[in-house]
Amino acid sequence: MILAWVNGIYEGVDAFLTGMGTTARFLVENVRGQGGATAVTRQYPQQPAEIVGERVRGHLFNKADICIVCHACDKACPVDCFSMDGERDANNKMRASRFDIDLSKCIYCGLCVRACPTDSLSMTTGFEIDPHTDAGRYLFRRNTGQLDRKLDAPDVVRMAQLANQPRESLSAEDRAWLDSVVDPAGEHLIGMYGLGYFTPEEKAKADAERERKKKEKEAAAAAAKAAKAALEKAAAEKALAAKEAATPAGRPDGGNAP
Amino acid sequence: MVDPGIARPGNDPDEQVLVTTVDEFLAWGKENSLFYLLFATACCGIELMQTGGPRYDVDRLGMIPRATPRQADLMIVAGTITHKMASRVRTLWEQMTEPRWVVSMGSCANSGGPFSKWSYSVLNGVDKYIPVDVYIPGCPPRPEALIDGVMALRERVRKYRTLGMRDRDPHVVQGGDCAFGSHPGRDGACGPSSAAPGALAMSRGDESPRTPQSGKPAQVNGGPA
Amino acid sequence: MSTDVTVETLGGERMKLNMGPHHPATHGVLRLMVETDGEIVAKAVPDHGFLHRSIEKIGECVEWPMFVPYTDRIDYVCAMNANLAYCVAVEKLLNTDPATAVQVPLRAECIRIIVAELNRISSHLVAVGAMSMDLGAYTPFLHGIAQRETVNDIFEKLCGQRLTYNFVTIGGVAFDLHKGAEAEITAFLDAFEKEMIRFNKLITANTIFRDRCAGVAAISAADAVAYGLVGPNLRGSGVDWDIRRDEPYGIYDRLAVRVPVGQGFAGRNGRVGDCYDRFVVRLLEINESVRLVREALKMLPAPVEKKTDATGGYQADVAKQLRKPPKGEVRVRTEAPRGEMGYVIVSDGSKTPYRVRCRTGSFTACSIFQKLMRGIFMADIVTVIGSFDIVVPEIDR
Amino acid sequence: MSTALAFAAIAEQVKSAHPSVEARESDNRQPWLLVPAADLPAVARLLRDAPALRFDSLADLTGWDLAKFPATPPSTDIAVAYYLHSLAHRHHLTLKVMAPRDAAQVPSVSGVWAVANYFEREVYDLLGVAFTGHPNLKRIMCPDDWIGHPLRKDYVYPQAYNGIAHLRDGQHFEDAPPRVGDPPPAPAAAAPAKPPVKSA
Amino acid sequence: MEFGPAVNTIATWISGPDPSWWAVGIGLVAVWVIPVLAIVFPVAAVGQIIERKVAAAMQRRHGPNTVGMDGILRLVVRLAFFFLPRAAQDRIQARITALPGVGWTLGLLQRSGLGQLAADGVKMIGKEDIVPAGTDGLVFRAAPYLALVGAFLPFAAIPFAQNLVALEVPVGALYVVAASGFTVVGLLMAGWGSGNKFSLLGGMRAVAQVVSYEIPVGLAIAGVVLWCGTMDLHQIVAHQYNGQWYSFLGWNIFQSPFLALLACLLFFAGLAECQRTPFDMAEAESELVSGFNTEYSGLRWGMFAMAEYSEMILVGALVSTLFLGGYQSPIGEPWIMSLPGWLETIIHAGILLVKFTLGVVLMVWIRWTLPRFRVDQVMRLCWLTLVPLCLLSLFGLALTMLLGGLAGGVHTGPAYGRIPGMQHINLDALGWLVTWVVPVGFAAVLVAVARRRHGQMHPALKQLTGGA
Repeated sequence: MILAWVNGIYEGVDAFLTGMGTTARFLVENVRGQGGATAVTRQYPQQPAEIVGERVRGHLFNKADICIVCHACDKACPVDCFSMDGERDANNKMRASRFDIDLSKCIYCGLCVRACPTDSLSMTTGFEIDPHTDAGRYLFRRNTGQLDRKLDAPDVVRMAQLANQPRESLSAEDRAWLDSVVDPAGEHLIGMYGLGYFTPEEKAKADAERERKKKEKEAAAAAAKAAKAALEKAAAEKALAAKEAATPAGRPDGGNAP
Repeated sequence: MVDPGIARPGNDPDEQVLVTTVDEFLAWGKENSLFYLLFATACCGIELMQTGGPRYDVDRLGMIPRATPRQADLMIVAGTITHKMASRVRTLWEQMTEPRWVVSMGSCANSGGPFSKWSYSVLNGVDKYIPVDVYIPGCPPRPEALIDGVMALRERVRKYRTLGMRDRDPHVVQGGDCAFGSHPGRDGACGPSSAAPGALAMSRGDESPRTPQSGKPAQVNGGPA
Repeated sequence: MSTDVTVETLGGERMKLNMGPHHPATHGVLRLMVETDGEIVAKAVPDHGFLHRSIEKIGECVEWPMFVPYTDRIDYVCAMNANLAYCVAVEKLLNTDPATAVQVPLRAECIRIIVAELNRISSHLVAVGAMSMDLGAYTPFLHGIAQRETVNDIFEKLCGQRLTYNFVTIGGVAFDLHKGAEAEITAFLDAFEKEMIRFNKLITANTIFRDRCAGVAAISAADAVAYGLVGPNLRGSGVDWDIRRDEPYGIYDRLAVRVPVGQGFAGRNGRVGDCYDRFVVRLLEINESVRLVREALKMLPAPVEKKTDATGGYQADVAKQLRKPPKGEVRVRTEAPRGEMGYVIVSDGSKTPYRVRCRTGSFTACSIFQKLMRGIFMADIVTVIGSFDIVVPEIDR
Repeated sequence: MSTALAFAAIAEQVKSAHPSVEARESDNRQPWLLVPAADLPAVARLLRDAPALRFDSLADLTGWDLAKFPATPPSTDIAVAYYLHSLAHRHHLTLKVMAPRDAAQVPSVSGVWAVANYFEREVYDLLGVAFTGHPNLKRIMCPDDWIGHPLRKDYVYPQAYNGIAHLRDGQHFEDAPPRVGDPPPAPAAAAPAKPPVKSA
Repeated sequence: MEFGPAVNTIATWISGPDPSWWAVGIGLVAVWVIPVLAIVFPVAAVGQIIERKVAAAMQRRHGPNTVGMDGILRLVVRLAFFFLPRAAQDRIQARITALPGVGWTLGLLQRSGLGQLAADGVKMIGKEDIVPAGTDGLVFRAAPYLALVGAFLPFAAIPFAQNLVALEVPVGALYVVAASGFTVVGLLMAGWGSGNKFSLLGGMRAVAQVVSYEIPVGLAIAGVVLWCGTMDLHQIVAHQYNGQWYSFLGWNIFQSPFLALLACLLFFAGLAECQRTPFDMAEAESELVSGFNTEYSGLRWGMFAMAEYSEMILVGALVSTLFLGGYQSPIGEPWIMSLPGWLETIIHAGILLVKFTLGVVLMVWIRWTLPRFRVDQVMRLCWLTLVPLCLLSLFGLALTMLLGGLAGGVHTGPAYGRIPGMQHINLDALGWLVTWVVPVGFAAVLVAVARRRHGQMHPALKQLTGGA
């Protein structure tokens, strides 16, 4: 029993000394900057971030000029962070008139990039909100949640200054500039900090404005669609009448059989 | 509650040399010593852990983790908040002492992220329960992004005024439909005051809803309905 | 022997203590409702669901390949293994019908083994590090994290993410190995083995640590099986069972997996199946994983240009099969770091799964908590939770 | 030497003791045993204790709602599946119990395999199958006051929990699963919310 | 009880050759408070930075190195040039920073983490100080003060220099132990008053632990008292001077292996008394969230931190005083004694500062190496290991003195300082050698036998730790 007690003390002292020796070695190596225990710290804000590899999935970026609005990314996305509209350009090619990526929902999985047929969609190599590699900041709207626009560094500074001042104290020029950079409807922004939010009446106004525009657009689209449909219907009836006149039996499957 | 946006005597920096100077000094301390609450729920928690680890070492920036909310200045909401968890997050936030800040880290805390569409149990954005100062995108955000978010938060902390008027209260609830907090102007979720047009002017800079000593919100507008 | 006091001899008045859901030692948002008499725990009832994110419901809503990112989030500490489990399950489902059979290229299989075992290393590093941190030793934890960063770097070069990889896909892997990956991995393994010896000197051999774990919450082999423990927790109780060896998936049958089991490593005070055994089994598994990565690197076939090539490719073409997979159900078990990660997949023949069920190791590990946490010290609760290496999203999903 | 038995042999043994058990096969030829709910405890005990079977571990217990499954004949039952594994003999078996949708009740096997306690609580929570004889049949994932069982195919998503709306405003859910009413588009024109539909 | 010479000097200086009681009181407070404020307080504050820097170095990090003194500099500039506009003040600040040497100094302060310390302190002052509902208000509020008082009281009897000691208590060693026990009242009150079960558990653990570890502390001090024949700390220090240039050989710790062992035991028991890892069960972060100070915020929490670090310093100072020659330099005293009195005081205090700072560093080092004990292990360690070892050492020490006296190895050493004619027990070289070789050899044999009998290690563990 006494021997076990002695052994216990020995083991304790041994483990204590071994542990202290190990940490001491770490300490010495760290201070001297050599060996396996050199400080591995990347002093990020003071030193630039090291992004390793070329496959880094930063945030999504769409080259609008080669996007064909095929909705492949939309279909591949598990969280539905895309919403897009397309229109035909002069060469009758589909081009994105609106391409919104809700980066507050994006999970950076890269499935959309793998699905993209034209390589227009890519992920940046900078990390999510890297101000160093992006040389500026991407602005994200909070509630409508989309990548809004990119600001260059001086603009970022100016905006942060302006947005953190009471709005009433801004000059008209500054206020106009601020409104031009930041959508007043986006209540506040992801990725851009210290930015203000806007008074509810401003938001209500902006909402109403947007709603009005949307309704107008919808109404216009509906009218156009109705007109087009009427036109098409007339044409189809005409064609059908012509067809029926030509082949009395008609095809029951409407010409869709393989 | 006064609107600090309107210039009035005593609110001008040059008029209160001593107060603003001391305030600036106090804000310097707060900015450089943000102890964060060890609060992690999901994936972002691992990244938060690694940010505290040797590679990214937020201790350099004066940030050390504290286990108890009483001693923490900053709550980094790292991970998904479910409906079941949300009231606990609120409790934790209430237990933190002023001045306190909240960083929402990652898509889940920002807006529900991958779970925003199909999930029945995930809270779509932690700002429905607590006011958030900085949102960091990412799923999970890289440690650099987290540090970047903290640096941006520090810009905000720098403007915090202990003694003088605050230019802008950082604790106005910003979220869409927060049932708590003091944001009166949103969708009727925060009491009837939103209907009165006069009340809207207060929303910009109203004081923190907490009395200095109580540690509890002085007024809780609404609550679990 | 943790205590001489049994629950039966405790006094009548007990204190109810609520640990969690926010508590430093519960590894996330687990809640334990503890009844104690002073320092002795009379009863501890776990409460789950604080991170129930309805991932299984999401599995019924999204298409087959779109569920892979969600498996990352089921177990983010070893996302590669989680991806792998789901993909193996879907491949098995496709293979039940010859019309939709899919042949994963050999190179992809090797890459899968490499990433899965590397991720097992980094996951076990978090496990052992977090356990030592729970017991008050912070330095080993940070050294574990530092090693994990290197693995993260490798993965980041491989697939661009540090934590949620979405790398293993149905029918292969998303990318081929990046340039210089083999050398990088070998260099990491060499440095890592040396580093682990120091880690073990610092914490594993420490008497305080050993005595705190020895004999605490020992689980007999029969109990471990009955309570559905899996993985290192089961092997810690001396049950020789490893899915990689006994029901191999992928090309694990070509690698001779050696399975460490608990033997009462703590010596005098230790018993088979105590917390220390679970801890040491994880460390031994790390060594085994290092060996497996090396072997898989040796087996790696040369890359070829065509990515669907049966040997040198990395991604079989499965898009067509996934639009109309066979109707039916399939169950697959894989060995993740936290034990069996089993998928039950029910398909109604459409492009969306009918039911995706993920059986995880941490969930069943929690079922034994109530039995273990009787008559131990308050401080032992932390040891027990740490020794099971629970990851809360895996419990709640 | 392997003592593992094939499915047919296991089925034979079980059927000889319990004739009501049927051997079935799923559409992709995965065999399983259909056990009537009443016989389940006895079958479970037999499977665990018979020396040639010795299914000592319940590897998984789960279930799914067959309401939308294109089976022939169509069924609206809840299938509860037991995946058994024998560490002694290294063989597998799948059991299934069909529980009627409206009164889903299955006897508990938590007395046979201890781990079934948790599994059954989960199935109860998510699929609404009541396990009779379970020592502590409470919700395990969802809060106790949660309405409905989420993994049922007719589950209706909640519009709000604890007074907090489930959706963010500005979110679009054209093809999202059905929810109890939609969030009112604007406070001024708040449409009366539909009464919550409680799933069975 | 008698007051230190400095107290008398000050009292005399205030109210004449026969000082009145209030003058003595002022002198006492001055002599007690000055070293506490000037030496202990700063080191206790810097201890937190030492802690963070040492931990960082062991963990491959840098520790706090970004926060400089710019905030303080700005405050100073703003206040000094208050009449100038802000932009001008900023320009002045930039100028000052650009001055040769200033920038370098500021950088050093930044890298060493002292700026961080300032920032932490400033923040803590501005932090909301709440008394949560459900607390026992008075108890809750009073607890930090009691803890702090308990941490500072013992310093009254610690001799920082020959004449820098407030209380020359004849039973100084006893006083230190008794006064430091005061802290535990604070901890218990904190645990009870918080109205938090984790705090209560923490407070109870603290009490159980501190009260138990008073025993080994007392026994270890008893060994020194036995050896030196006095309980006056000042005389114990004086006793350790051998008059040679290698005066460190006269320190108690080198006199006998038993004294060395007692020094280690005192250090560890002291570690337990100030609730440091591996004995920090009262504050166990991963078990009891933050233990007794879970509910404390702001300055009150800062007071607990201060008390903790002060106690660490106390342990360091006590071990130095009892075993490491106190304020004496290790290379003889004449070069100090020849200096003017004030300089001598400063140098002596500085030497003690270095010694106890090394003790603090050692404690920090231990903290970041070892895991935490469990409650029963702590108690077992105390009652089954430390106390028996203390008793054994005491016995061995007494035996050494007896045999040494019989062999004539004990003789009177040279007088030192202002206490003439002290009776020294001072062994000659041969006696010293025998004193060391015999017990150490016996212990080595015992350990070898014990290892052979019980010291098996599982082969898997051997493989994990590098096959050794």
